[in-house]
Amino acid sequence: MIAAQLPALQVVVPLLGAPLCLLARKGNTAWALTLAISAVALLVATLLLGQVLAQGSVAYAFGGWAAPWGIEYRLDAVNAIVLLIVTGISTVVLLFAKTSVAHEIRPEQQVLFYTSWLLCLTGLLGITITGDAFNLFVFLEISSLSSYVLISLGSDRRALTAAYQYLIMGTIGATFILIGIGLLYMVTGTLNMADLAGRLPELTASRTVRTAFAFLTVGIGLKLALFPLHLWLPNAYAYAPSVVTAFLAATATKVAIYMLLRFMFSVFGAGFSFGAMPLPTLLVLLGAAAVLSASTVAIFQHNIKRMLAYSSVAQIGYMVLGMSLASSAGLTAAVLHLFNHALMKGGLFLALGCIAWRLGSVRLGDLAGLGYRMPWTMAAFVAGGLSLIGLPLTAGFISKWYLVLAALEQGWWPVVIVVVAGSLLAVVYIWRVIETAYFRDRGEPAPPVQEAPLSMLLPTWLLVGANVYFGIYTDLSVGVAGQAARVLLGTAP
Amino acid sequence: MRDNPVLRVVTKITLPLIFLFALYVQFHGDFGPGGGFQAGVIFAAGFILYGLVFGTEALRAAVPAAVLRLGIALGLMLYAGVGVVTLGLGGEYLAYGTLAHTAAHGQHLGIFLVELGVGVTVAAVMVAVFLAFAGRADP
Amino acid sequence: MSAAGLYNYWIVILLMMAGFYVVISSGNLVKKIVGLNLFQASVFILYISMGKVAGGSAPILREGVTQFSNPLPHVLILTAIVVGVATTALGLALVVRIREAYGTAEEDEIHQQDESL
Amino acid sequence: MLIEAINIVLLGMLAVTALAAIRLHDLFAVVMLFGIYSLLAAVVFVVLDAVDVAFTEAAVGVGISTVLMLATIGLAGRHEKRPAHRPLLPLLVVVVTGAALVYGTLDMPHFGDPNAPVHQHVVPRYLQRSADEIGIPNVVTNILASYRGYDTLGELTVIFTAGVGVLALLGLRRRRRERPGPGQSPP
Repeated sequence: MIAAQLPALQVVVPLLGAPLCLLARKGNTAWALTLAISAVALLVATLLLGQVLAQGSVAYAFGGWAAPWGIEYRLDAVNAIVLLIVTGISTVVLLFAKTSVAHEIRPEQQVLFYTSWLLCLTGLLGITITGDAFNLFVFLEISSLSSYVLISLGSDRRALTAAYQYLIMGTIGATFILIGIGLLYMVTGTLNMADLAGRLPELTASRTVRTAFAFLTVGIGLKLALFPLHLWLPNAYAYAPSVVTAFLAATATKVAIYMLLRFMFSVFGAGFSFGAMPLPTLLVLLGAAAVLSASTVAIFQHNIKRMLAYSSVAQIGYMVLGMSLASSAGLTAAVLHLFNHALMKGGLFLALGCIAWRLGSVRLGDLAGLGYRMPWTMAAFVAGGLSLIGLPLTAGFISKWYLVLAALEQGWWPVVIVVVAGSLLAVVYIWRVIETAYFRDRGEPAPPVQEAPLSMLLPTWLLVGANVYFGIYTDLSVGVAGQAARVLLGTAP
Repeated sequence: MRDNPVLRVVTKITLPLIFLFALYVQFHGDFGPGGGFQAGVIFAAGFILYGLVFGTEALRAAVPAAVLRLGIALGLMLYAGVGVVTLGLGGEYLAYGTLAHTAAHGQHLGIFLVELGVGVTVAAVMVAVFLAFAGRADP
Repeated sequence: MSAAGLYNYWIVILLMMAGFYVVISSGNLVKKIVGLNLFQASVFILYISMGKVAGGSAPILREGVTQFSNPLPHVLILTAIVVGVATTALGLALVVRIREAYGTAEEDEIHQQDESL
Repeated sequence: MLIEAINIVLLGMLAVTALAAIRLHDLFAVVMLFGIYSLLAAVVFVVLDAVDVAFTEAAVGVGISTVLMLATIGLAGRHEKRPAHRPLLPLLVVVVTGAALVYGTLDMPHFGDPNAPVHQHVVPRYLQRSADEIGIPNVVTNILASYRGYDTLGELTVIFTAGVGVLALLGLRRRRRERPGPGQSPP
């Protein structure tokens, strides 16, 4: 009986956890509760992925009202994998969070911090699992508002301006999405995504549908930080508390990519998005521009968190490039990179969290000689960095390899060149960190710095280790990504 | 404003009326416009009026921070909890029909409870937001 | 023929764009939030306009009324209004904190202070 | 026909209010204009048969939002600095966005058309069967609390989030002096 209710529990458990958490008196109680709830959500996501792989798709009707009259949750391989990423990253980062949050967040704010965390988790899961366009908007706002709060709790005052800037851009994006959904509703009379997908094909000539398409693309592009709409992201990631950066970098943009995939392929259909509209050209140009420009800017950053934030904008570019191919291979690469990038950026930002905890700084200059004083932390950073570059035997290699193959399949040579150039630029910015940490003396006598505690190192290495694992054993990740690509193209249920 | 006796007396008379009106809006949404959200806002308006006339310190004393937090959490828990109860009774989440012998009764009861949850959380959040902004104003 | 039926929507678009313009052109943090509210309130009018049925009445079932306006956009907009005010409250709280930390609520002055570090 | 005429007049008044808000630099006046704008919008909602929405817009737009904005300008200053030059890029963005929307209207069903798709597919069931299935005369309440009750749970969660966020940012107690200066995270 429980098995049939899992889709609802996936979102309701963290949703109910939030008010419970607010009633906690101490930060540590709130942390334990949040971790437990996140772990339950991870378990549910795992079971759901099993259900999806066994039976193709799973639907759930809230209130017992059949879609399209009621709100429906609908799962397939595409969102099941995203649910697993979001809950998995949340749980691992929370393991890390206790020590880091106790250091970075004032005691009286810790309970509110963890409550916001659960809300953000609720929102991200709700966006991913829903089959109703308006319900997506509501949960989008839950995740957005809570992430503004999480970012604003960073200890630098620039965290406040970063959160404000994100709030303005995010609300413009959400309003554009609201306009797009309204226009779709206007011409179809429904809000259910599957129902929309059934009714839109006969309306491809409608100018209202085309406008809705444009508004949804721009709105989601803002949330996604798709070049050139990415300007809010570097500051938000640079000044947020360490664990928030790790969590959001590994999940929020992934969920936005998922939204784009869902609307472009499932709702509008590949035939419309990539036939009637000039989307492939647009996406390939924006994706390439994102990879090249953001990677170049990353080289010139002195704050490593900011450097990795620009790198995230570039990585989004790779996913968009894969999407723009609109082929089975291209979509497999996009979904695969979505999964792998969550692992690398999660691991890298956690390693930075260790450094911030010990040094109180993540500026490049302060890292001189750190490779010998925090060997495990820096080794984790290097391993994550190699995956980001795309060296063989790491997860990053696998997704780039699939992306290159997909581009070659269609003879898109320029895309291959962009991928290679982006990887070389990544070598440069990761090398700057390695060089400073291992080959540069501080000059002055270094203050004694100890290695980070095990409670922080273990979660970091868990994610870094996953990069290596999924770089060698690719059956699971490639299998699910391939299945997701077939679902998106409509060749599998 | 706080030293004006007329204002204080008028406020004391008006407050019960405001709360009564809030209750009316809360439970009358079935027939006319209104419901939990609007009722919560009106309820909060009553408290805010009290705070404006008698001072925010008086309002803080009347509604301590712990009570506000409890209210904020409780309303949402009531709404989400109704769904959990319907799950336990063998229905889908928020399938109110399972709450009573007949589906229609269950629907009425469910809607009554969730609207109540909305009212409580909205009122508590509004008062908390008012106090939070007011707390910054006093030097 | 087409102009008469769409005239309403065009004014609503003008309203939406006026709000949008305030958001992206103003340098004052409070005014940007006001702009967001104008923008969103106008989107609400767009939704409610599409729900209107000529000759219909408010969707409250009662004797002798058979033609109702569409209640679904009303429900959606009720939700959207609440989401909007939540965003506004949070945005304004951020403005208060920014003003306390920087002593100003003007975007360019904040930018200058951060640049000069 | 009368309704349409009233609606056009109201929309015209809204347009004047919005344009005035763009031009003014006294934030107190801008906020007051926003209050008027919300009030006019609420009237439009009544004219368009959305009484619940009108009630809420009046309570939120004229009430909560306006009060919060006034409180904020009380704390953050009421005068907007005049921009050195008229920004051209925002104007361009707005014109392009508006043009896209006008393009989108060209295939829209006409205002008030009872045969528009919005009135055909999902909604008839709410109007015809909610009396039996739920039994509350206000169809908006039926949809809000039951058919789409899960959306409303989400909406309440958004309010909850805002409450948590404001508490985290401002706190409930009186202000303590804190970290006026810039700087990296504390050691």
